[in-house]
Amino acid sequence: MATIPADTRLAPRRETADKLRALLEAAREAPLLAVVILGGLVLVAVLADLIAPYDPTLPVKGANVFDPPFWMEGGSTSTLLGTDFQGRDILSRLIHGARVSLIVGLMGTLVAGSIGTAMGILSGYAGGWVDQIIMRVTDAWLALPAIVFAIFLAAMIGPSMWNIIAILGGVYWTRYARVIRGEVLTLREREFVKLAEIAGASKLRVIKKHILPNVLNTVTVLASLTVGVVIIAEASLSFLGVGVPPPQPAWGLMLSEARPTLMAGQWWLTVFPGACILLIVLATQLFGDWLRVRLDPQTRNL
Amino acid sequence: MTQFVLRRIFYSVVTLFILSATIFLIVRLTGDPVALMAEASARPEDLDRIRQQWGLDRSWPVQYATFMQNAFKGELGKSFNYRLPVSELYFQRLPNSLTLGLAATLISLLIGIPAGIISAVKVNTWWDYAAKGVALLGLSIPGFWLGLVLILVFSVWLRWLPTSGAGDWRHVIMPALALGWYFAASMLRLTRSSMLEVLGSEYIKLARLKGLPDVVVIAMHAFKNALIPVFTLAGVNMVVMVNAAVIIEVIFAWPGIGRLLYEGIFQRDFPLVQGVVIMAGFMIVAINLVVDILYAVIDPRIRLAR
Amino acid sequence: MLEVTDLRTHFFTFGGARVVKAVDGVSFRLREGETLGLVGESGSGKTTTCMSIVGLLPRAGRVVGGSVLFEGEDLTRKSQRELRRIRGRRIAMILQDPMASLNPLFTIFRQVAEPAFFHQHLRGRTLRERVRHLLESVRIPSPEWRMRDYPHQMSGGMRQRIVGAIALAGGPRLVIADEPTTNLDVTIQAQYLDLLKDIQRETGVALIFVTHNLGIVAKMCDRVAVMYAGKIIEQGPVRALFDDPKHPYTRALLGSVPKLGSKEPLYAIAGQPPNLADLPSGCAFHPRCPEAVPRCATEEPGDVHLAGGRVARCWLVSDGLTRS
Amino acid sequence: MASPVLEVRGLKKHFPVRQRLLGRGATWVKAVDGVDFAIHGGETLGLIGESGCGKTTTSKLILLQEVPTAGSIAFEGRDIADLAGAELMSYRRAVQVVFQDPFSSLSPRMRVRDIIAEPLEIHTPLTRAAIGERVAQVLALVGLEADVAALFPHEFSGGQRQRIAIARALATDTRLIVLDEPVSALDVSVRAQIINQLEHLQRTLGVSYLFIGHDLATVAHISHRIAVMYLGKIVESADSDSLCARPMHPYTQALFAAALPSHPDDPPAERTIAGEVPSALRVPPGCRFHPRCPSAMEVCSRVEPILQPREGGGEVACHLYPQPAPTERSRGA
Amino acid sequence: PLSTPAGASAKGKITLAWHAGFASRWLDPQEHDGTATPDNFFTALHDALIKNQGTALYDHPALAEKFAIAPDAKSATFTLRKGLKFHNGEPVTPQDVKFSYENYRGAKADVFKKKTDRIEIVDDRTIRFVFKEPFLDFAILFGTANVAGPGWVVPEKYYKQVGPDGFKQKPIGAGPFKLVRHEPGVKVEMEAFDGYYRPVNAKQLVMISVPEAATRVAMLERGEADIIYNVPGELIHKVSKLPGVTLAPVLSGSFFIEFPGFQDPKNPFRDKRVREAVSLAIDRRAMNQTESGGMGKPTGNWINNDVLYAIEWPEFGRDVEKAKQLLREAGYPNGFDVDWVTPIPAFYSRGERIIAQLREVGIRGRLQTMERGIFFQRLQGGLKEFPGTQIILQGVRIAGSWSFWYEGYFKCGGFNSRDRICVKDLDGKFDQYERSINPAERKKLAEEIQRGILENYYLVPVFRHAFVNAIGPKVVAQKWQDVFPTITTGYAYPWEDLKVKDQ
Ligand SMILES: Nc1ncnc2c1ncn2[C@@H]1O[C@H](COP(=O)(O)OP(=O)(O)OP(=O)(O)O)[C@@H](O)[C@H]1O
Ligand SMILES: Nc1ncnc2c1ncn2[C@@H]1O[C@H](COP(=O)(O)OP(=O)(O)OP(=O)(O)O)[C@@H](O)[C@H]1O
Ligand SMILES: [Mg+2]
Ligand SMILES: [Mg+2]
Repeated sequence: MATIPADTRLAPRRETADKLRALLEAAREAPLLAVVILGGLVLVAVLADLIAPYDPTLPVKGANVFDPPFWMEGGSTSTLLGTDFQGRDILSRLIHGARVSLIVGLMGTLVAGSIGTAMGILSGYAGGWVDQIIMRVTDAWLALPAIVFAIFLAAMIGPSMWNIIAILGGVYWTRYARVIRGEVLTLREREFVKLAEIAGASKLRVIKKHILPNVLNTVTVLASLTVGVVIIAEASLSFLGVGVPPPQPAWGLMLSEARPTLMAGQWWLTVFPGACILLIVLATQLFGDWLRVRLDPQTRNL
Repeated sequence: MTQFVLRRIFYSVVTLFILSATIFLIVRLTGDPVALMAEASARPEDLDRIRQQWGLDRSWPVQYATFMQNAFKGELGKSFNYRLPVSELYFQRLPNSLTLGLAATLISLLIGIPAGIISAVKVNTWWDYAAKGVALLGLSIPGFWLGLVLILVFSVWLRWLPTSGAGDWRHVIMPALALGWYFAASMLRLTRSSMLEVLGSEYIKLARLKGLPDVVVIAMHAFKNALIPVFTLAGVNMVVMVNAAVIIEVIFAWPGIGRLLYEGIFQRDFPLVQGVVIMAGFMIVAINLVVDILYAVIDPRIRLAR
Repeated sequence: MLEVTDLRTHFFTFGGARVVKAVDGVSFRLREGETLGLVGESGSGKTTTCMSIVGLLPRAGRVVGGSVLFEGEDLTRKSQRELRRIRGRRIAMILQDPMASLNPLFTIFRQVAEPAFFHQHLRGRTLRERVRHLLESVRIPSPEWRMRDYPHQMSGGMRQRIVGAIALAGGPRLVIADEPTTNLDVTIQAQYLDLLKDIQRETGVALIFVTHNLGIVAKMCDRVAVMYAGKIIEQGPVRALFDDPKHPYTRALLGSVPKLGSKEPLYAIAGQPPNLADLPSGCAFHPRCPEAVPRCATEEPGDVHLAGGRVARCWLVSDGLTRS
Repeated sequence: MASPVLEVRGLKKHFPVRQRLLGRGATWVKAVDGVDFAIHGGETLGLIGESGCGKTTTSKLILLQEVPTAGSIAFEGRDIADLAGAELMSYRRAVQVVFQDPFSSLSPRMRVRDIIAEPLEIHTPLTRAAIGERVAQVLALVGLEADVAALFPHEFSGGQRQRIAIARALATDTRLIVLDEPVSALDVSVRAQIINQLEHLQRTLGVSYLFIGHDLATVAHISHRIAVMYLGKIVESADSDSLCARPMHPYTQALFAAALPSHPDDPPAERTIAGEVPSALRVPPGCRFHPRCPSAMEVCSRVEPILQPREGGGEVACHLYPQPAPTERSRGA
Repeated sequence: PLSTPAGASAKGKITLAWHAGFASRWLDPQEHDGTATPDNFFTALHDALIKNQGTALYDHPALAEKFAIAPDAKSATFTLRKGLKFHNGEPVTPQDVKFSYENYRGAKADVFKKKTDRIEIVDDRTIRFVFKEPFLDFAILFGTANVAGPGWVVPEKYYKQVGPDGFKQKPIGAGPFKLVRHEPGVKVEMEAFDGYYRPVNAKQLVMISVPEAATRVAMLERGEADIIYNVPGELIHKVSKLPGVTLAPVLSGSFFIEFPGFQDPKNPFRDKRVREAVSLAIDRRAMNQTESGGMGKPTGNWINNDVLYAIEWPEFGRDVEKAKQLLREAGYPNGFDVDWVTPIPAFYSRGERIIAQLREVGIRGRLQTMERGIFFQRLQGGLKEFPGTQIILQGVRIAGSWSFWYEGYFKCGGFNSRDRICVKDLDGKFDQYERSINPAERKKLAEEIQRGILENYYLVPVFRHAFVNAIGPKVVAQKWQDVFPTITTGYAYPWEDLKVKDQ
């Protein structure tokens, strides 16, 4: 009787070597460009104090205002990317700006993500009138154009980096709430959630152990797409004069402050911070696309 | 179907209600507008008089009730700054904003949808990467910078287009492009992903198995199914472009609603900001409603199920 | 009519870093009006075989070898353009999921009419007539009415019948049915199988019936091919195969199905189906095979042609070691 | 016979179908519409019927996932509707479930150890080490090695996952496991493993099963008794053997007729029944099966038959067999 | 003297690109907001009895042919020109003048009200204002358009008919241009008024609000605008190079630093050495160079020298080392943090320069930006709007008398200064000045007070900026002063004098 129990010695399907290979495969497949850019930027941001040649808030001694980059006529190798309208070193400002922009981008995303995820889970899992209320609020929030809302709040509470973060977080959470709620609605019907409920798990436990871990993929993907949005929004707020207050160097602010020089042909003043923004948006987008494909094909339509 | 429409309308009304309350509150939290409205030599008594005149001395709930009452009658109050009824100001600017919004929507659709379809159909090919690149540029270039570059190139260097202001069709091109660009990117992404999803479905497989030409499969079977989310986004985007094109309108000195709103915010012009935001909210909610109903028309599952 | 010879279809994923040999040397033939059952576990390559025949593989998949001769033409060498003229007209296919294979936004009429519209260029009344006739032939009650409906208004059984009607629309010589009844209730399944049989009797169409249910094979098919890990490990006339399975896997499959009224413990095949990207050496079945000999682990057996048109791939068979 | 582990009486579940904007509509889906059965210790009751007949709803009611519209469910003599606090928790730990889909029933983000340990964490004050031990124990019971506990579900095949799900169901001192089509989604070759496994576990542990299924042969194989459901009602129930030997209700007969042969030479079934299950929204009057029934009579469309003892043990609800006086109106509310 | 009226001779169109949004109240002199801004609009649409124009400070006869102040300064008599008309054809009468004066609600209205006893209409061209007490500053206050507006005449009948709000939409005045179209906040289109008493050269005058500086420059370059205001420092060089374009660096307002609440014991600026250090840290020449293309003036006094009793003061020096030294002595060897540095909007980059220069001596601050209207409102909110350690960079242009500066920006309870500064003994002297009717005493007090401010660094003057505008090739001008002849503001009036080339 070759029957019971059929195979007691079931080995796990993947051996360690296989796992390693899978890991390598994943790494190979990872968007190298995105990882390099993001890693580089984080490094620059962390080490800003060490690598920036000058104080980003002070004019460089001996330099003029609007010095061009070193390879252009009139440029100097002491200020590699030239100087701005106050004679400050653009390179140093970009380096320190990486810090501010990354903090704003990442923290803003974090705030938006946390609020949105909490709301989405609450709404999707609690259902009933809680769901109705949260969804109506989300709708109302969505009906208020985000940038208007942000200008509003910024005008109201006054600008500072942390306020900007709070504002952008408070504005962009809705997109998470919507998506996460949808996800929770399906998760709630998934059998492992039912199993937990049947086993007597409390709501809190279900959320903590089953819902939250399973929406984290989506949250991550959304987050990677939000970072760029937040950084651009910060630039827009700077344009309207309610962004990160000077002399703190943020890329959006640099781009916005230097915009008149575009007409004067001093392209480097806007192109460098613009390129930095492009770079970080590029990196986060690439990364997000990759995550999206890797983690959850269901989030494709975001 | 009627049930479905009724429920949607009910939700819309609730949404508008929350929106109006939110905006009402926030506007009041930005500070006291009276000093800004007062004449230069105003004394405290004058301030009180102004407060009374504009109903600002009453409690917030009362103010809100009055405001809503008037709003139902189509009156959105009088702008502090312009001393004109908000609705009059709004409708004065609306034609300009509509022109800009429609043109920008058109641009975003003309760029976004074909590119999205091509990149979905030719996924992971050179075409796809090119389309993704366009989308990326759209998402990462701030509107004000793009606007200035457009002015520099097309007005100053090439002298093809006027720099700013409203007028004939040539005035619309640059602001619409600068505005539509960003939205084209999001349109592209959405079209691409929803096309991809549909193209992977069983019924597309079956359509191919029927031996239908690719054009028919893509244009009729797939696109119609992929259209729905694209539609929604286009609708909402258009409302945003009409009502909140703040930056583009400032750059191009475009006499639209965005600037009205922008100045209103900074000058604590309560009625103006409230009015514009509520109009915008109303339009978004209405568009969503229309799109939802359109879904029901396109998609028999909704039409008949409810 | 159809002759598949040494068909190999592989999937190249992770930019070619990983090759899934979904179909790896499949050969079989099909005569006019004959029904071939294609059985095997999930992932054994049944669907891929069918899709290779009609030339509609997913992007990652490619036919890397072998040929598919259909009425004398090699389909693997045809362009998509030429294939399009064959698909829906001479070869039709019924997909597994009746819920998902109808476009939710179009009426039944339109979806059934499309092949006739594009291939036979029927229009207007003739087209209507044709659709009505097709729906009737799959026993849709009051077809005039139902063809105005949308898919979601129909039950699963009805939808599957409509998919059947679509398959018949072009008047095909060969219908490939990929697990058409998996999602149906037993009673509906029985109805559908009867229907297919009736249609086949009426039209003389040849049928490839993909399933993992041996009961369906017993009921429907003339010949059967058993697939395991991308290969056909045994094929032959149904009756002979049920009576005297040659391959241990076939034997195990037959033994693992509960029989009505019997409470005997079932014969369970140990282990799990293999990973196609990382096949065991030698015979793919050897790690699970209760009768494996050392040779099975190292060398791959070839096809052994036996009497009565039967073929098996097993060292036990070729070496004559068949268990009594 | 000892008192049953689970006893279900007159169980009904009607779902309202929303029709109005606010408030509830007048239409109801009668998913379960008056069901009685009992499950004894160490016994398997098979519940069979076509899709949508209310099998899953019944199991949900037992699992306290839905509140019955009417009727009672008693577990070891106590009505579960009255349970609260510690008693409720002890019910929750005595009754477990295994679902159909082995992919969806294990959280992809949890390790096997945590999945199996969840009921233990909820119900017992055991230490981590003790839990680990218990996990290893139940893994062994279902034929898996202890070291798989550290892996994630996606590293397993369908059959292995279903074993993990069963292991989880066994982790506490389980007395009843509801098995909702536990093998439908599995490959034929693996199906037999799981069925054998389940039978083996019942023999060694004495748990009871409520086995829900589509496939007559499988249900008959594993069950001691079988109840046949049609549109929310049980139409026939009997010992597995006697039911197979002689199905009496025309619906049961139809199910047998539709069953697939196990050999090409098996005699072809008589013509199977026509039509499909009507929607539970519009239950036919009288006997619910009469529109599809080959032997329907005039009375069938008027009077609903009630379950009566049948020949050879068990019960059947059909006018072909003796029914009590026809005055009785047995339609439910 | 009367010249031929405008009309047939007027031709061409002038387009002005304005550097902010338009407020409708700038079209209504009755609600003059006490700043220079409305001048730009009043001088096109309206006219006053007397006003500042060209080199005349306040006493340029406009609607009034002549005027006389009684020797005791207790009355003033004005004689209207003959045949004056409003844009609607109605004549300008003394009754309209009276109405405009009595109904006036703008800046300084309280002063006029308090001091005026009655208004007498002498005949159909003559009107007399009679005061309760000697009103020495009457003419200068009445005639300085950027301080107060009771002298600007609006048509009584029309004003009453449409009300203040209606008037702001469709103002009717007696100015050289009449309104054709008004898009509130965006655009004002005007046309030459042929009933004006001076010739009007251009047929059309259009003012467009273009908030973005780069866009204004592009408009000028494309010929879409003929005059643009406020060329930012970054673009001065480029604009000066444009063919046919003339740069107009009008020497204008004064920029100075204020330390709100500096008398608080906790405020580091309480120490005079700290304030002096600030002064020493500031690089006035660099500021002038970069912000005004070197065309401003790093003067010494914060009060412009073109007003009554303003004293000359030598330019302040820069000495970073000395500044650090002073800070050390004051007990701040490592400097200190300033909560906010708030420049007058929209001169943010000047604020940023101040921040950078202060950083060099160890004073660390960050920039606060806000909308212009909000800024003035917060100024009037007083000290509570600027808590903690703060610096405000003020930019002020007031014509007329030094006392308007003191009253507006220094005095305790003053119009814009409120309770932020409050230096008791100087305020005492100022009251004395106000009461005095002896010019010599007044002059002495004025000088004493100004010295007191400067020596104690209560305010730290930065520079007198050039309000840099630009003129396109279509406008007829030998030099920029032809277009900007008026020395008291930076705007291009008198508008009627502007001429455009034949196209
Ligand atoms: N697009 C694809 N990319 C990579 N691998 C694929 C793809 N499609 C199928 N495969 C692999 O090819 C193998 C054969 O798949 P196929 O669908 O033919 O099996 P099947 O026998 O039809 O199974 P089922 O009974 O589940 O339908 C599987 O191992 C599957 O994982
Ligand atoms: N929450 C609900 N609301 C409304 N109707 C429901 C709900 N749950 C189930 N139903 C309906 O009740 C009927 C019985 O459903 P149930 O899931 O119990 O059937 P089942 O026998 O388990 O079917 P299957 O074999 O397909 O699993 C169906 O018609 C179903 O549509
Ligand atoms: Mg398949
Ligand atoms: Mg079920």
